[in-house]
This record gives sequence, C-alpha cells and structure tokens, in this order.
Amino acid sequence: MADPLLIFDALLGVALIALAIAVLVVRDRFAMIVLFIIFGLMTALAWVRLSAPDVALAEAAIGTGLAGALMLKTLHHIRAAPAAPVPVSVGVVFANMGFCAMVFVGLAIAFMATSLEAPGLAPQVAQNIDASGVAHPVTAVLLNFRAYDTLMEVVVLLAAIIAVWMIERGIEQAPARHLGEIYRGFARLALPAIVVIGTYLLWVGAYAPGGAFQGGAALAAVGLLLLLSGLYRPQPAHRPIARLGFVLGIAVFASVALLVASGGRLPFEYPPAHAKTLILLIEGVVTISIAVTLAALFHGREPEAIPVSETRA
Amino acid sequence: MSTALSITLIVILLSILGGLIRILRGPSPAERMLAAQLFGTASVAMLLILSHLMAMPALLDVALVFALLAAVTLVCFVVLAEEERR
Amino acid sequence: MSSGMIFGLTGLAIFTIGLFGALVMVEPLRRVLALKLCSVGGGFMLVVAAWRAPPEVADPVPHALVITGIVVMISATAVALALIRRLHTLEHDSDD
Amino acid sequence: MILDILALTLIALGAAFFVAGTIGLLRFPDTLCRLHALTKADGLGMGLTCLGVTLLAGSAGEIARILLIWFFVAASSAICGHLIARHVRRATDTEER
Repeated sequence: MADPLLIFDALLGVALIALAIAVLVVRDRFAMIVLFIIFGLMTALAWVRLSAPDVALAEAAIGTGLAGALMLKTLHHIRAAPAAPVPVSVGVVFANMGFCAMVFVGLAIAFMATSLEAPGLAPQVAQNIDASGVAHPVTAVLLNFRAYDTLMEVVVLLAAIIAVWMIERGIEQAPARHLGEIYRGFARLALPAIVVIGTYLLWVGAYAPGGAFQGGAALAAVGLLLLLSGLYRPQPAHRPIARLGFVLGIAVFASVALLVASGGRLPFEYPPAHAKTLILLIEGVVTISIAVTLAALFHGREPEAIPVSETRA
Repeated sequence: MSTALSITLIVILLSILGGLIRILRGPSPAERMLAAQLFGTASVAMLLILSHLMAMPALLDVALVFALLAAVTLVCFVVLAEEERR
Repeated sequence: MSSGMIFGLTGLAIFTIGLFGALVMVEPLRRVLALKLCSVGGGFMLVVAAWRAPPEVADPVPHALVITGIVVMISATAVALALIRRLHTLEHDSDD
Repeated sequence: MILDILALTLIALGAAFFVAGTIGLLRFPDTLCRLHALTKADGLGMGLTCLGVTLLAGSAGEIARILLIWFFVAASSAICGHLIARHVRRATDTEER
C-alpha cells in the first residue's frame, strides 16, 4: 500500500490545479478573489510538504494575507464597472490552448528526464555555514552568500512604492469606520501580539525558519489592520517619516556593504567575528523597511493635501 | 499511528474541499468569505498534525502566522462592504 | 511516485494554466491573477528542484530564491493593481 | 501507548467536527445558519486537534506554542464570526428599509 501521505500530496496537487482553473473560469469576480486566497493557503501547505517551511511562512504572510487584501481593495474600487465580456474568438482560444498544451508536454518531458537527486548547492552551504554568522541555511543564503539578491529585492520594493505613489495621490476624507466595541477589544489584544510574533520571527530566523521577510510581512499586517479600521490615517505631514522608512533598509544594507568593502574585503564578505551582529542589524532594519513599504503599498496612494475627488479629474 | 494520522489529514483536506462548492455557488460574498475562513482554520489544524508527522516543530510557527493573518482579509472585506453601503 | 514528482507536475500544470489565462483573458484583474499563477508555478519548480527524499535536507539556495520571488511578485502585483485602479478611475470619469 | 491512542481519538474527533462544519456550510438554508454551523464546529474541531497534538508534543516549548495557536485561532474566529454576522445583519436591514 502506498504511503498515505503521498495520497495527501496527490489530493493537494489535484486541488491546486482545480483551484487554478476555477480562478480563471469562475464568473463572479468576488469568488475569483476568494478562490485565489485559498489557492495561496493550499500553496503554503504544498511548500510545507516539500519541506520548505521558510517559503511556506513567506507565502502565508505575504501571498495570502496581503495579496488577498490588496485584491479585495482593487475589486472594491472597480466594482462600478460591469465586467463587460469582450468575447475572444474561439479560434484564438483553441490556438492558445494548443500552444499551452505543447508548452506543458515539452516541460513535462524535460522534467521527467531530469533527475531529482542532483546534489545541488546544499553541500557548499553546509560547508560554509559556520563562517556565515547564522545557523539557519536559508537566512545564511539570503543575507550572506547571496546578499546582492536580497539588496536588489529591497530596491524592487522601493521602486514599487515609488511607482504606486506616482500613480495615485490624495488623502482619504471619509469618516473613520466603526467596527464595534468587540473589534476594538480584539485589536487591542491582537495588534501587540502580532508585533511580538513578527519580532519573534525575525529573531528566530538566525537558527530556524523565519527572518526579515516573514517578520516584515507580519508587521505589515499590523499596518493593514490599523489602516483598515481607521485607527491610523496617513497625513501629508507623515510623508518624510514614511520615506525614511522606505529607504532605511537599503541605506543600512548598502552602507554595511561599503564599510566591509573599505576594510579590504569584498562587499558582503563580513568578517566572521562580527558576521552575526551585522546580519542581525541588517535584518532588523530591513524588516522595518519591508513592513512600512508593504503597508504603504496596500494603502496605495501618496498622502497629499488634495482631496481624492480632485485627482480624478 | 502515523498512518492513522495521515488518514485524518486526508479527511480534513477532503472536508474543506467540499467547502469549495459553497464558494463556487455563493450566493452572497459573506458566505464566500466564511468558507475561506473555514479553509484557514482547517489549514492550521492540518499544519499542527503535519508538524508531528514530519517531525518539524518549525511548522508551528507557520501555523501561528496562519492563525494571526487569517483575520486580515476578513477585516478588509467587512470594512470595504461597510464603505459600499454608505 | 514521490512528493517531488507530484508537486513538480502540479507546478508545471499551474504554470501552463496561468500562461493560458494571461494569453486569453480580457479582464485586467483576471490577467494579473493569471500572471500570479505563472509565478507560483515557477516557484513550485524551484522548490521541487531543492527537494530531497526526507532523511536528506533540502537545498537552501532555491528556497531563498523563491522567498525573494514572492516579495518581488507582491511588489509587481501592487503596482499592477494600482494601475488598474487608476485606469478605471480615468475611464469612469470620462464617461460622465 | 495509551497516550497515543487518546491523542489519536481526540484528533479523529476533531476531524469529524470539521466534516460536520462543512456539511453545515453546504446544507443549511441561509447565511446566518451556515455561520452558526461553521463557527461552532470549527472551534470545537480546532480545540480537539490542538489537545490531541499537545499530547504528542515533544517539548514544553512546543506545547506552549500549540496552546498559543489555539488561543489565537479561537479569538480570531470568534471576532470574524461576529464581524460577518454584523455585516449580514446590516445588509439585510438596509434591504428591508
């Protein structure tokens, strides 16, 4: 008899494919978004089954919570437009279907022909982990061995928030939403708890799954809840602080690299004696930047002292 | 023991996949969000069982994040629906 | 059959479905979702490449790459959705 | 051994409650009934599963984290249930007016 966990995997795989198809074909746009949120949850389970808990953490925090909220907000904004069905001709659909089927078959043949047992880079990482300053391999890769990637990723976040702020501006003038006393009590309990958990995720990243991105995403969720419930409302005067938050991570990351380089080493070749301190410093600052940027990406417009209605002209 | 636990996992997975029907059929957005909530809770339960089966205590952290962030999309939905009514 | 094989094929299928959606769908929001499906499919391939049959540990490098990918994808999504909102505002106001 | 069987029983019971919750979600006639079925069954299923996994846990740290997870799931699902119910009630109110 097959291992029952393999049956679980197969079911999960089939469910994921079914969800992916359903997201594209379901007619109701709200259902589409809910299905996509669930697709994210199931993806996180698949990462877990592939023994990638770090990826599962990132997917659970960013892929589901933040992406879901962003899509709901967008749908709310464009709800007035009836989904005008511009029909695509059947010929185009079939041609594309054939093309995609060919892509799938080609990739599947290539995948089946490749051995899954290739050694990969795990031995090199394991060999050098002692010199990296942290005990968890994924964190070591992200912040030491491939730190350039991570720096560029923070730059991508900055580019995204610059783009979003250029697309839309204005401050919200609707009165604060009132979600009731029970919600307020919950917020009083949950918001500090999420802050603690986010910090814990950041800290635990040194020796177990977790780290700057997961911690930052959890902290961004706090920002989301504050923005949604109207407990915090962005004002034009807060822009300098927000901007400082956006660039803080990059600034510290890059200056550590330059400082290390000025000591006659390569950038990001941290001296082993201080590696742990430097990595924790960078991670802490990057976490703040990620949290601020993600929350601002959700809010989606530069707080400027013009009412939203005027920007629509 | 682990076989029995795996079977329980499959049962939970099948039961939430049944919930998909409710999402597809609707009719109201509130019900669709409700079904998504069911998926979140059941995923936490599955992660707890998996953390024992795969001997990975780190999965508990994943479950913790799931439990905390499940509320975010729902709060977002409720707030936006409130705005719409104004 | 192994977990790696199952999820590898799943990832390929999701990538293909996303590709098809991005080619055929008209609605902008749905097209963004289709592209997100593509990125998840690509992530699957990377994580499967890192996967080893259980007693062995997984390769951490692709995991780090996928985490980077998730963060980049949420940035791209946020910009795309902001563009969709803006586009809608402009179109909607020119109507009335 | 006895502990194992006890844990397994609790987890299986939890799974049964999840199934019951889904059946309620599918079969009950209106939103509030479905909400009622889902929140109760889920809360109980989650609680039983947590209890079962706690019995199997290896260290005190794990037990503490499982109990924390249980607490958060219970709190957030109660709040979510409340918010949805409030939303549904207001929506029907405006319809009737």
